[in-house]
Parts: sequence; structure tokens; C-alpha cells
Amino acid sequence: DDVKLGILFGFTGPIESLAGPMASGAELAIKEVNDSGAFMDGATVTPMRADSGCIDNGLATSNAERLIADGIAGLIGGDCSGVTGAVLQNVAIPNGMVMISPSATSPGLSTVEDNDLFFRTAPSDAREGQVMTEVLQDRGIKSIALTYTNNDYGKGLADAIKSNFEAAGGEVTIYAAHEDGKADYSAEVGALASAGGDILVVAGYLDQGGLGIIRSALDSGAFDTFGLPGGMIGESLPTNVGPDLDGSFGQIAGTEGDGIDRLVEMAGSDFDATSPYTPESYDAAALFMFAMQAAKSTDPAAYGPKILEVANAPGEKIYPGELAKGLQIIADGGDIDYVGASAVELIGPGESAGTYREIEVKDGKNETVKIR
Amino acid sequence: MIVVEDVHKHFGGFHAVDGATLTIREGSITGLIGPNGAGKTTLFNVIAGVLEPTSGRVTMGGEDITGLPPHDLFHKGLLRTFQIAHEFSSMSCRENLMMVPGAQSGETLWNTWFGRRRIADEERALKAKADEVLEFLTIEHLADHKAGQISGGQKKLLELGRTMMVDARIVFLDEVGAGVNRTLLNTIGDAILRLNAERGYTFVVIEHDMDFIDRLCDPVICMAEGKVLAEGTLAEIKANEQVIEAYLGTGLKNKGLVQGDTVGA
Amino acid sequence: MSNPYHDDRGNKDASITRRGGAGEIPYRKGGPAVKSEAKSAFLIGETMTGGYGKGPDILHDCTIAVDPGEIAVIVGPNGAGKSTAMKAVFGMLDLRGGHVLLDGEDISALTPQDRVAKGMGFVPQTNNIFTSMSVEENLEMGAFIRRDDFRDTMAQVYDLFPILKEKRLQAAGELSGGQRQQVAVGRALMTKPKVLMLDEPTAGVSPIVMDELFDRIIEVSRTGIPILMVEQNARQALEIADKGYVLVQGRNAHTGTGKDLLADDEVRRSFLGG
Amino acid sequence: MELLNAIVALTNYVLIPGMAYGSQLALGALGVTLIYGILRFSNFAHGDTMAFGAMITILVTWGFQASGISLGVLPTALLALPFGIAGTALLLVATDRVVYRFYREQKAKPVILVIVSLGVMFIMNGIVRFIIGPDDQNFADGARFIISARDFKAWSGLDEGLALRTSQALTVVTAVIVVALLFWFLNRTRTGKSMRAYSDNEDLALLSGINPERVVTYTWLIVAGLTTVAGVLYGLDKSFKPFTYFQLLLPIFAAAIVGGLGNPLGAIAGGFVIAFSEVTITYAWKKVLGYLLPDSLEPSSLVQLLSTDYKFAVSFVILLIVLLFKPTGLFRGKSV
Amino acid sequence: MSETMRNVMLFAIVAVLIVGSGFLQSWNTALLILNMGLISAIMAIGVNLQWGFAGLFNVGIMGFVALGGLATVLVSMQPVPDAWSAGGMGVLLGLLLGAATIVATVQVYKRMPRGAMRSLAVLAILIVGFFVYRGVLDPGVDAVEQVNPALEGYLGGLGLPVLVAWPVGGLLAAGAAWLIGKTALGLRSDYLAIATLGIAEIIIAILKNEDWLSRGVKNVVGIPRPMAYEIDLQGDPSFVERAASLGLDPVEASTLYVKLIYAALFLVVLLVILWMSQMALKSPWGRMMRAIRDNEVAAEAMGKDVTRRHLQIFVLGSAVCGLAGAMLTTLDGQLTPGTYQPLRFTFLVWVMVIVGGSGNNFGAVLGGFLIWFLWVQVEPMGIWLMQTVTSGMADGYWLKDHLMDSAAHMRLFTMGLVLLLVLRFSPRGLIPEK
Ligand SMILES: Nc1ncnc2c1ncn2[C@@H]1O[C@H](COP(=O)(O)OP(=O)(O)OP(=O)(O)O)[C@@H](O)[C@H]1O
Ligand SMILES: Nc1ncnc2c1ncn2[C@@H]1O[C@H](COP(=O)(O)OP(=O)(O)OP(=O)(O)O)[C@@H](O)[C@H]1O
Ligand SMILES: CC(C)C[C@H](N)C(=O)O
Ligand SMILES: [Mg+2]
Ligand SMILES: [Mg+2]
Repeated sequence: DDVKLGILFGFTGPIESLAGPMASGAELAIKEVNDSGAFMDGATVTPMRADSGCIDNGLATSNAERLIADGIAGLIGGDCSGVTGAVLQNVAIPNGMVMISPSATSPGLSTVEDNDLFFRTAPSDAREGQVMTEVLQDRGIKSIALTYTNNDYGKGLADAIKSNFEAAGGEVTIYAAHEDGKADYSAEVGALASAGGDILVVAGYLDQGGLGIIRSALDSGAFDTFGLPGGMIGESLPTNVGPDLDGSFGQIAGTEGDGIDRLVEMAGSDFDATSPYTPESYDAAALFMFAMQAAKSTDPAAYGPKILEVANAPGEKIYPGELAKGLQIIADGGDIDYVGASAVELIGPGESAGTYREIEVKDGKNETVKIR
Repeated sequence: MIVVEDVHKHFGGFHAVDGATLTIREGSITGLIGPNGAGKTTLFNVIAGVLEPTSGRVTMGGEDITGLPPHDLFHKGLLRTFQIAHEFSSMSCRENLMMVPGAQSGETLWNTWFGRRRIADEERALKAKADEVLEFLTIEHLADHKAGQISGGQKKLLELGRTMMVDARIVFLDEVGAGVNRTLLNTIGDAILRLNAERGYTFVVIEHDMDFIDRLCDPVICMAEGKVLAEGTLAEIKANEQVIEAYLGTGLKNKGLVQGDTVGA
Repeated sequence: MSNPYHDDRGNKDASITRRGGAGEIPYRKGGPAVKSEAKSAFLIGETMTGGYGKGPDILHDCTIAVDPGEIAVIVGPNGAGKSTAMKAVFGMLDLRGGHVLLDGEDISALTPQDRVAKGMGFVPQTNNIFTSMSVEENLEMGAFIRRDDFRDTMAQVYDLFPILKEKRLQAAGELSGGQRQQVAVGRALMTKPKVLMLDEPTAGVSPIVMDELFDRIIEVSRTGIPILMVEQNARQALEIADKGYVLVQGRNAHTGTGKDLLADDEVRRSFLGG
Repeated sequence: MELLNAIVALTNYVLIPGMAYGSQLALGALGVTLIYGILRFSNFAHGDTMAFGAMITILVTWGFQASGISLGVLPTALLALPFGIAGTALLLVATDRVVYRFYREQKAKPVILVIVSLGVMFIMNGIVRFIIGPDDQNFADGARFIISARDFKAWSGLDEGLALRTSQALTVVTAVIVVALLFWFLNRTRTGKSMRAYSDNEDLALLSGINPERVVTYTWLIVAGLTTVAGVLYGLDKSFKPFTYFQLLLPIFAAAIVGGLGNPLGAIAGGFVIAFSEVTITYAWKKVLGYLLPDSLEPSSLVQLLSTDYKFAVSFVILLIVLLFKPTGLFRGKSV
Repeated sequence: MSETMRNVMLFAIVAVLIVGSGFLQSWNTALLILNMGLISAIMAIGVNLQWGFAGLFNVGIMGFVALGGLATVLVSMQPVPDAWSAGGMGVLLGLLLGAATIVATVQVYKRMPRGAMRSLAVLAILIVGFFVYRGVLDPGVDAVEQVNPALEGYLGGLGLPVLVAWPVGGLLAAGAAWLIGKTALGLRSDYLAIATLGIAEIIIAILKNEDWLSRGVKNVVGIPRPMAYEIDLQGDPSFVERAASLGLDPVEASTLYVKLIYAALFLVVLLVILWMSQMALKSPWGRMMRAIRDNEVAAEAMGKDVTRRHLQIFVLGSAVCGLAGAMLTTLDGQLTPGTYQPLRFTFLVWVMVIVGGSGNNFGAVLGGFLIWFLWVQVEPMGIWLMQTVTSGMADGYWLKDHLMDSAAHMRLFTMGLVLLLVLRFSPRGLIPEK
């Protein structure tokens, strides 16, 4: 029979360009499972997309209601932390629906009262603040100018970076927000340049204000090197900015090697698998299907508790492209430790533990220089 | 009643009113004439508070009213009509009249919810009054027409009708006659005379129709280039060379007006 | 209605939409002019019946005609339908009956613009100038359909209304009521029209200007241009009129030469103010 | 030296970006103002029209780039611009025929047209995303800089760099040319005057033999030119992304209104007021003061009036203050 | 068909649409649409008061709605004692000083004669006041924001029942509207639009950046509800039993129950407001407002204090929007300043008013329901449309993928189309002003 999975991302609105690859990532996992025929005795999974608007609570909750009405067995999403919280509170919890968000990274979601219905394949930004501080220190950077996108993600992340870096003895010369999707960032860059600092850390989105700030800062000669947290890592950034970005560095949740590479290979030219949170989306979808397989049920109450089981050790490590194998192991009564494209390791309240790849831009490419 | 002292109104470098000084006697019907562009309407607007004078002073019954907003002047009994009709175009003619009286208890929000009985009574009286005025103006058949859709002359009548809805002390009429049928204009003239006689309204009338002025007004003030050119009875004014040159023209003699062919006799 | 005095009129939507100047002339699909065999006056609106939009008929079998060299004057009480009759002749409202003939052609189907091109000139009762444009530009716009040199016509207009020459570069909206009226007539004359229609050209002008206007109107008509006008200064108007129409409630009540009507006691009493 | 450094820093971070951004806003505001003046409504679809024009230009530019045609130091997009304008003109005139004309004929209240334009905005929004997608697109080529910060530093020996992008210079120059052209057109040509006449009094224009439909068509054609130029220049200078163009709407309107809606000169002035107020009020003076003041007095804080968080709010406050003193906008917002 | 019949028909159609989605999709969806429709209708009435009745063009609806949202936080969240003891007094004192500065400025401005001296004095007060204000406020703010920033970092609210927040939201919005109106309306009302637009942005900027107040962009979640939580109901045996007796499973029953209660609450508010505005409209007050809308100069000459009346209705309309905003935030259960976008909260409401029929309260209500229904339902329609269009194409064909990817954008597209269609066939709105 047919199992439906809802995909609730912001196909319109401020992260509309991220939502496409993310959804494709999730759908790729689903397709892989369907092609294998190994899922729950040959059941097929159907993805159902719906728009969260990223920032439109009303729309997101309505659409989530609609998905539930359509009989989904699990909800992949939401994407932005704000709507994710709203959907969780107003739809998922009342309906007892399980949500796995690939991208909502706000620290606030760690502590939310979720009745064990909420998981995320992305780590909390609190962790990234520590990692970034390590990276900065290892590179001998003493002072940074810090700008963030003015939403719960940007602010939470920037807070984390600021407090960690300052605790480690660094100086934050300026701590300024920028709004995404604005027409012009000269004012922000002017202020940042005036404050100075060894590098400029941009806690934003790579195709939003973050890009605008970097462009503008490079053009006016304000900064040469940039610190790039997860939201800024993606192939499009070096491509869009050009050679001037070489030497900038940052980190993104994920592991090296196998997982992500395989996903990239599988995605081929259909979509950009390195686009932010696309691997996490693939993993979110995969986790759902593994948990259902393990519980032999599509009832959220039944498979919910299994999610941590399939995600973590012990068991056989499963990478992208090996979903069929994983399903088979589970069906045979074995245990798996899903690694996936983003090195899934769920901790505490059901969120990714947070292994990070340290990235440096070299010759117009993001290269992983270290794992942290 | 109204004293205008050395009022100036400048638009940019242009002096539309340039030191006008005049007095309007209580109970009179004062005619205000003058060539196009003499500054009559502008002076009206200054007195009525629509425009702030560049300098000068306007008093009413001894009280300084310079620069008071029109709605305050209304409550002091100063009403005016507009040269270019200012009807409330999406409202019916009757409503145009009914909205005029001030201090309607129905204009307080609270009463609209909790004082409905009182409002209803007031409204009935107002409606009767409005219908009376409409009938007087011979446009009772238009009572329920939207004011935006009546003819040009009818709008002028409506303008006049609004001043009849309340007890005014002084009414400024800016060319009520323009575009109004002469027979009707006579009726309006009658009305003005009656309001003046019975209710003691003071009128100031801008008009280019000398017949009309002649019938109603004493004194007559002639303005030109923003200043008062002459003042007196119409006969005196007509004899004034300057006035003839600037305003009346010699053509009048041919039309028989100067010989005193008055209307409505 | 954009007028300097009323700049603040209704704040409504002034910041997202511009008010003022929005037209009232209803849109209509034009048709061709057809040759007509009917032998009649140069310009004639024959048995016109019609009203505004879907509203009731305002005009009932109303006929108005004018020939070259003639001045035809329409008088009548307020709301009689005088302006409406003019609009009907100019194609600004749909006729439900009757037709309009110009120079041997049935032009009932033409749009107002087409009628302008056919040589009809019109001065509406209100909103008859471009308030934001200078006096001179107003006159230029009057000559819009002319491709020839219109400087001499403009000089003539300035001769007629010297004040306009003085205020040539001022925005017409800043003129006084009477001055604006002069601009309006001047604009219409700029077309060198084959027939001129005036809706209350003398409303609000001073006696001296009114006399001159009437003089000029006579002069224009002597050049062979038929003139059709609505007047409330009915006695002066009828004095110079070759033909007079009294309209009452959209019907022809009396028709005759100007002199006849002036002499008619009933007409005098009911419409001319005695 | 110190003084020079201060001046250069100010020029680099305030003056040049302000000029370029101001010109971009001005070009957009010109279109808004023109539509407001002649067709009587505020066109909310303006931002998305800019996006559309830029999109067509981008597609053609890619075509040229693929076939190896280029303009040397200048961006190829300039070559593609006429195609963009033509495409936009087609779209706008078609929209007018299909959508707006009906309401004109119905004599609908102008506010209806505003809301209609909102509908058109939604649709264009969809079309643009449909064709080119919601992502960032890069189409700038040619020389990016006229003066680059690094070269300037090497050349002048100053601590501060000064950068002038080709696109910035292009924007300012184009804005000046376009405004001059528009003025000449509206005030000197027969067609221009007929447009003003129509804008003033539709009925009377009709009675003067002016064909309203022609005036409307001309207006859309000019608007097509303005929007495409504005959209492309903006895209060259920043980057092309449909959502940003929608966001541009707000500052553009602010510019048009502060300058006086309906007045082209006002649109220009408004653009600069908005741009400079955004850039200057939130500017941190630390650097400039650091150069100017003796070391002992060097500021330790940022010397910033308000943080950039409030940049947008600040520009609106400025706007309100301008309106307080000049209630109809800097230039009387009346008509074209 | 008589006018009333027609209007009843229109409402019936909307009802059928909503009930239809109940049958076709789910009753939860239908009720959610109903609830949002009720809130939208209230907002639309607020805007209609200002625009339809007074011709005031307010494009700052978003700001007033947001203020309503803020009220729910300030009223119903539990206070954060740590934050209060850390810096609460400083913040309060700072705010008081700020207010005092403004009052002093206004007083000096009013009392002193015009001239350079006055300007200087005003400027001096403002500058000194600003620095004193910042000096007192900033440390307080910092202290407050340090308190458990991931969860709290703000002062919290009063801990009162959330229903209290609804009128308070209205009051808050009214207060802001009064301030705006005092400055903008007195001047030149044409420019009200830009003033409201700007101030709405400023309000949002404050909500986003003043973390001590409502956590800024970090959002406040878990705003209390005026009724029980679904989970508790599901755990309540008597409820489960009753649900079962109706043939419903507990989960569905509980979600429906909660939404129904909201619907009832909202409906009461809507009806009261509708009644009040209808009564006002049909009275001499309404006539006066229409007169003012038609022609301010004439109304002024007829003794109506236009500025005061404008202020009155501006405040009223804004208060209604604020009330709706508080209701909305209550329904959401969280305050997320980032969601306040002009497109959604200003333009969409405008679309509701215009499509419904400006100047007519029933029109506004109808518009509120209809447009919200479409806003939500058009997306599935878009997807369905795309599926139909692409059904003939092979899987993986680029055009098919492209079209399917674009399906979400069809929402805006279809929305625009619907808007144009409605306006095309009823340009004055569905229920035009009489
Ligand atoms: N807003 C304005 N800006 C510039 N000039 C103005 C303005 N209003 C009026 N004027 C000028 O002031 C002069 C006086 O105008 P006003 O309307 O007062 O004349 P009037 O005496 O009423 O004439 P009429 O009898 O023609 O109505 C005119 O020359 C006119 O051009
Ligand atoms: N735009 C309109 N829509 C509907 N009805 C109208 C419109 N304009 C005028 N009417 C009606 O048509 C009738 C005739 O109006 P018209 O303007 O032709 O009168 P008129 O004879 O020119 O009067 P006046 O001398 O007062 O200008 C009036 O009763 C009026 O109510
Ligand atoms: C889609 C992501 C960029 C969202 C972001 N991480 C957030 O939490 O809001
Ligand atoms: Mg006058
Ligand atoms: Mg008439």
C-alpha cells in the first residue's frame, strides 16, 4: 500500500532558492526506497510537498493541517525555525504527528516541550558557535566583525559565536544585524568596515543578504577574508563571488567523504546536493522510512521511538545509496546506525550531535580541510 | 460685523489679495464685485479660514478670527458656499443637507450604539427640514439622487441649500448665480432677502450679474488687483470711472443695464 | 476636479492614486460615418433620446440644429438636459434613439475623438482646462490635431483675451474662475473648428469679459462657423442668437429665432427671469 | 594624509554607494511616478516588471555570451538591453490590453487599478520565477572595476582604498541621461505634451483630439524602457534575484513619494534622499574620526548614531521629517 | 435577483467552499480556514472603517497587527523574575525618562514662542534626553538580555489570562495610531500612506531588535491558550468517551474541539464589531464620515472638524486591527516578528477589502473569508493544475520537472488571477457600497 510523507518547506519566500534542492533531496531518498521495493513488504512512499512560506505561520500551519488531512504518516520539515515551532505547537503535537526538520537550527527548539515528536537532522546553532570559535582560534584570529541575518537562526547563531569567541578571549568589534532580501547593503558594510577586525563573519544565508554583504565588502575593499558559518556554505557562493573569496573559511554540519559524496553523485545534475540542508533533508526522509520499517508501522506513536534507534549506534553504518541495504537489515531483524549524507548522530532531545566540516575556499571551490 | 484689515495673500510672488481693507455691516447684504482675478474668492477663502493670510487681520464682532479653521468659524455662525460646487458627490441630496447642522447627538459614536432613540427623533426633524429646503429650491424631486449626478446648476442650488439648514449669522455666497437659471435666480434672490429680513442673516455676495446685485445689495464693494477699488451703493459704483474701465465696460450701456433696467419688477 | 483652491479636496487615495482629471466620458466603440441623404442643417441632433449609463432617459426626442453663420442657443431651467443634449451631439453618451448629422454625414456612430477630427469643437461646462499646464500649452493642446502652423491662430486668441497673453506661462489652474473660462474658449478656437459648441461659456465671467466673449462669438460665427451654445445669461444670448431652443425636462419646449423667444411672454416669464 | 584617508573612506563607503543606490532608486521611482502621473495609480507590479525586464535581458545576454559576442570592458548586458526593453514593452502593452484597459473603460476608481496592479504583481511574480527560477543569477561580465580598492591603495599609497565599479558609474550616468531625455520629451515634444494633457484632464484631452489609447501605449513603452534599464543596472550592480526586486518596491515608493509623486525631478531627488539617509545615519564614524582626531582622542566606540538594525526605520523617519516640512514632497507632487 | 438575495448567495457560496473543504480535505482544515477567515474579516473591517468610510489610506496594517501580537506576550506570558531583578527597573526607568523627554519637548515646543531659542531648547532637550535615556536603558537592557538568553532573555509578561490581551492589543494599536495620527493626520493627510508604511516598518524593527521586550527575532513560543490543550483533552477520559460516543477518535475530536472554541470566540468578537460599525455607519456619524470622505474642504466649511474625525476613525480602525492581531497571535501560540511581512499583513488585507467591496462592512467580511480561503487553497489547486498539465509528459523530462518545481509559485500566480477575475466581473467589489 501507499505511505505518504509530507514535505513542508518554504518554496516561496525568503529561502525559496534553498527549498527546491532540499525537497529534491528528500524525494531522492524516497525514490531510492521505492525503487528498492524493500520497504514494508513492498509498500510505496509518496512525497507530498507543501509550502511553509518560511516566515508565514498562518500559511504553514494551514498547509500542515492539510497534509495531515491528506493522511501523511510523517512530516519532513519545517525549514525555518519560526514556522517549525509554530507547526510543531499547533499541528504536530495536537495531532501526534512526528516531525523531522532538516534545517531548523534555532537553539530554542532544543528545549521545546515536544512530546518526543520533534527531531532534527541539523545540529543546534549553539554547537556551531563553539566550533567556529575553535576554527577562528586555530587560525590565529583575534578580532572579528560579526553580522547576522536578522531572524532567530541568524541571531541565535551569532549569539553563540559571539559569546564563545569572547569567552575564548577574542574581540568582536561590531555585532550588527542585516535584513535579508534588501535592496542594498552599503550602510551595513560601511558600518562593518568602520569597526574593522581581522575578518568579517557573516552568519547569514549564502544567496540572501549574506551574499550581498560579502560582495559589497569585497568590492569596497573593506574585508578580504570572511568567516562562513553553515548558512553560507554552498557551491553557489564561490561561483557567485569569484576568486576574491579564496582564503575565506568556515564550517558546516556534516562529515567528510563518503556520505555527501555519494549523495552528490546520486543527485547528478538533477539538483545541487551540496546546497545547504539538502543532505539533511535526504537524511530526514531516510530516517522516517527506517523507523517505520523498524516499527513495522506507519503510526507515529509506534515508529516515533524508533527514530533514535535507527539513527544511532549500534548497528551497521548506512550511507546514501544504501537505503535498500538498510531496510533489508532491519527487515531481517538486524540493527543499523544510519550515517547518511550528513553524518547523522542524534543526541539529547533528538537533534544532530553536530560534526562539522571545516571548509576553506580554494581556487573557487569549497574544500574540506578538517573535521571537527 | 466683519472687519478685514489690510489683508494680504501672496501666492509665490503673486499678490492675489494686496492690502484689502473693508467692513461688512451687520444685517447688510454686501455685494462684492470685480474683474476676474481681482482676488474676491481668495479674500473669501482667507476670511473663511481656508487660506492663511500672508498678513493682516480679520475680526468678527470684535473677535479676532484670523486663521481659525473653517469648522470653528462655522460654529461661530460663518457659512460659505463655493464658486465651484463642492457637493458630497456620493451622498444623496437630502443627506447633503442633513449632514450640515452641527452638534447632532448622532455624531457622537457612543450615541450611535446606546442612544438610538434620541437619534431617530432628531433625524426625523432634520429630514423634514431638509425636504423643506429642497422644496424651496425646487429640487425636491432630486432628494434621493446622488449629488454627484445632478446638473451643474442644481449643484449650486444645493450649495445654497446647505446654508439654509442652520441659523447662520453671516453667509458668504461665491457666485451662486453662475450657471443658475435666471428665473430660479430670482427665487434665490427672494430667499436671500427673506433670510436677511426675517432671520437677520448678513450676506456677502460675489456675483457678476449686475441685475442680481442691483436687486439685493447695498452696499457694493468693487475689488480690482487685490485691493478695494470703490465702495458705495450700486448706483455710485456704476458711475465710478475706474470701475467701468476695469469691470463693467462700456458694453453695459448698450445692453441697457446702466439705464437701470432691473429685474423682477 | 483639480483646482488650486481645492487642492486638498478629499484626501482619499491621493498617495497611491492620482485624483483629478479622471474622465467621465464613457468609453464607446466607434463606428464609421455614413453618408446621409437626409436634407437638413449643417449640424443636427435629431430626435435624440438617451441618458447616462443605464439610467433613465434624460433626453426625449430632442432636436437641435445649427447652420453655418448661425448662432443657436439652448436655454432652459437647471437640469433640463441642456448639457446632456450637448454631450449627446458630441457623442459623449449613447443615444437610444435619433441620430446626429454633420455636413451630410450621419456621425452617430463616431467616437468623440473622431468628431473632433471631423472639425467639431467643444467647451464643456466644467473641467474645461488643463490645470497643470501653462496657458500657452493649453492653447497648443487645442491645436493638437492640427499639423499646420497655428501661431497666427494663437496670436488671434491672445488678441481676443489679452490677459491670457500676460499669463501665458502661468499654470492655467492658478487662474481665477473667469480667466479659466477664457482659456477654455481659447483652447477650442485653436482647433479652427468647423462647428463650435459651448456649454455656458460666460458662467462666472465679469460683465466686461462677457461682452467681449459675446462679441467674439458673433465674430467667429460671421466667419461662417456655426455656433451651438448653452447659456444661462439667456437674454444676452438670445439677443445675438439666430435660433433659440428652450428645453424643459429633455424635450423641446419652444423653438424659434432669438427675437421670437425674447418676445414670447411665457418664455420670458418662466425661463428668462421675467 | 590622515585627512585624505578620511575623505577617501567617506567617499568609498558613503558617497559612491549612496550615489549608485540613489540612482537605482531614482530610475525605479521615475517609472512609478510616470504611471502615477499619467495612468493615475501606484503600480505595485513595478518591482516585478523590473525583474521581468532584467530577466529577458539576462536570457539574451547568456545567448550572446554563449555565442562569444561581448562589449569588451562594458557588460554584454548593455547589448542585450534593447531586447529586454522590447520584451518588457510587449508584456506591458499586452497586460494593458488584457487587464488595465478594461478598467479604464469602466471608469473604475483608481484604487481599483492599484489593487489590480497587485494582482498583476502576483502574476508577474509567478511568471518570472516560472521562467528563470527563484535563484540568484549572475550575468555581469566585462571589467568589474573602473578603480579597484587594491589598485587605488597601491597607486595612492593611502591606507584606505577607493573602489568604483563599472556598474556604479554606468548607473549614475544612465540615470542622468534618462532623466534629461524624459524631461525633454515631456516638455518639448508634441507627444510628451499630449501625455501631460491626458494626465491632467482625460476628458478634455479627448475633446482636443488626443487619442487616449495612444497616450497610454506611449506611457507603457517609456515605462518599459525605464524599468528594464533600472532592473538591469540594479542586477549588474548587485545581483539578479526575483525576491529582491519585489523588496525594492518599498524604497522605490518611498523615493517617489518623498520627492513628490508624479514629479520626475522629485523621483530623482527622492531616490538620493532615501539612499543617503540609509547610508549616512547608520554609518559608524569611528574610522573617519580615527583619521581626523589625534590619537589620544581616538574613539573607542563605533560612534554610530543608530545601529544598522534600524537602517530601514531610520530612512522612514527621515522621510517623515521631510514630509513634515514639505508635505507634498520635495517637489510639488502634482503631475508630470 | 434582489441585492440582499445576491449577498446572501455570496456568503452561502463562501460557506459552501469552506464546508466543501471540510468534506474533501478535513474538518480541521475547514475550521482553520474558518478561524483565520474570522480574524481576516475583523482586520478587513478595521481597514474598511478607515478607507471605506473615511478615505484614509493606511498601509501600516502590519504594524498594528504586530502590536496586537505584542500585547499577547506582554499580557499573558509569565513574568521572568530573574530578568526583572537583573535589569527590569533600569529598563522601566529608561523608558520613563524617554517618555519624559518627549513630553518635555512637546511642552517646551508649545509654550515657548517661535524662534531660534525654541529650536535650540528643543534640540538641547532632545539630545540630552536621548543620551540620558540610552545611558539608563542600555545597561538594563543588557542585563535583561543576559538572563538565560536561549529561553528567556526578556522581561516576560504579566501572566494574565490571554483573553485580556485582546482588548489590550486593541488599546496598544490605538495608542500607536493616536501618535501617528497626531503627527501625520494634522499635517496633510495625503501622505498618511507613507507615514503608516514607515511606522509599520519601525514597529516591526522594534519588535525584531528589542529583545528585552519580546525576545526579538528569537520569538516567544508557548503563549497560553484560552482553553485546554489537545493533549490534555486526549488524556481526559471523559472527553475521550464523549468523542467516542460521537464516533470520533480522540485526536481528531480534540483538535476539532479546540478549533471550534476558537471559532466561537472569534465569531463573538466579529459580530460585536460588525454590529458596532454597522450602527455607527448608519447613523449621522456615518453620514458625516462619508461627507468628509467625499469632500474635506466642504465638510470643514460645514463645521465638521475633519482632523479630529480622521484621528478618531484612524484610531478606531487601527484598534480593530490590533485586536485582530492579538487574536491571531493567540491562535498561533507564538510571536514571531519575522513573519510580519507587508505582503501578507498589509496587501492581502487590502485585497480582502477591495474584493469584498470597500465602504461596505459585509463586503469586507466576505472578502476576508474568501481571500483567505483562496490564499490557502490556491496552492493545492496549482499543484493539481501542474499535474494535469504534465500528466502527458515522460517522467524526468526537464519540462515536467521544471513545471512541478514551479508549482508552489503558482500560488501567487493563481492568487493574482483570481483577484483579477473578481475585479473584472465586479470592479466595485463583490458587495459594493450602496
Ligand atoms: N493657488 C494659487 N496660486 C497662484 N495664484 C493664484 C492661486 N489662487 C488664485 N491665484 C491668482 O489670484 C488671483 C485672484 O484669484 P481669485 O480667484 O481670488 O479671483 P476672483 O476675484 O474670485 O475672480 P473670478 O471672478 O474670476 O472668480 C488670480 O489672478 C489667480 O490667478
Ligand atoms: N453624470 C450623470 N449621471 C447621471 N445623471 C446625470 C449626470 N449628469 C446629469 N445628470 C442628470 O441629467 C439631468 C440633466 O442634466 P444636465 O447637466 O444636462 O442639465 P442642464 O440643463 O445642463 O442644467 P444646468 O443648467 O444646471 O447645467 C439632471 O436631472 C441630472 O440629474
Ligand atoms: C533553511 C534554513 C536556512 C533555516 C535556518 N537554519 C533556520 O533555522 O531558520
Ligand atoms: Mg472667484
Ligand atoms: Mg449644464
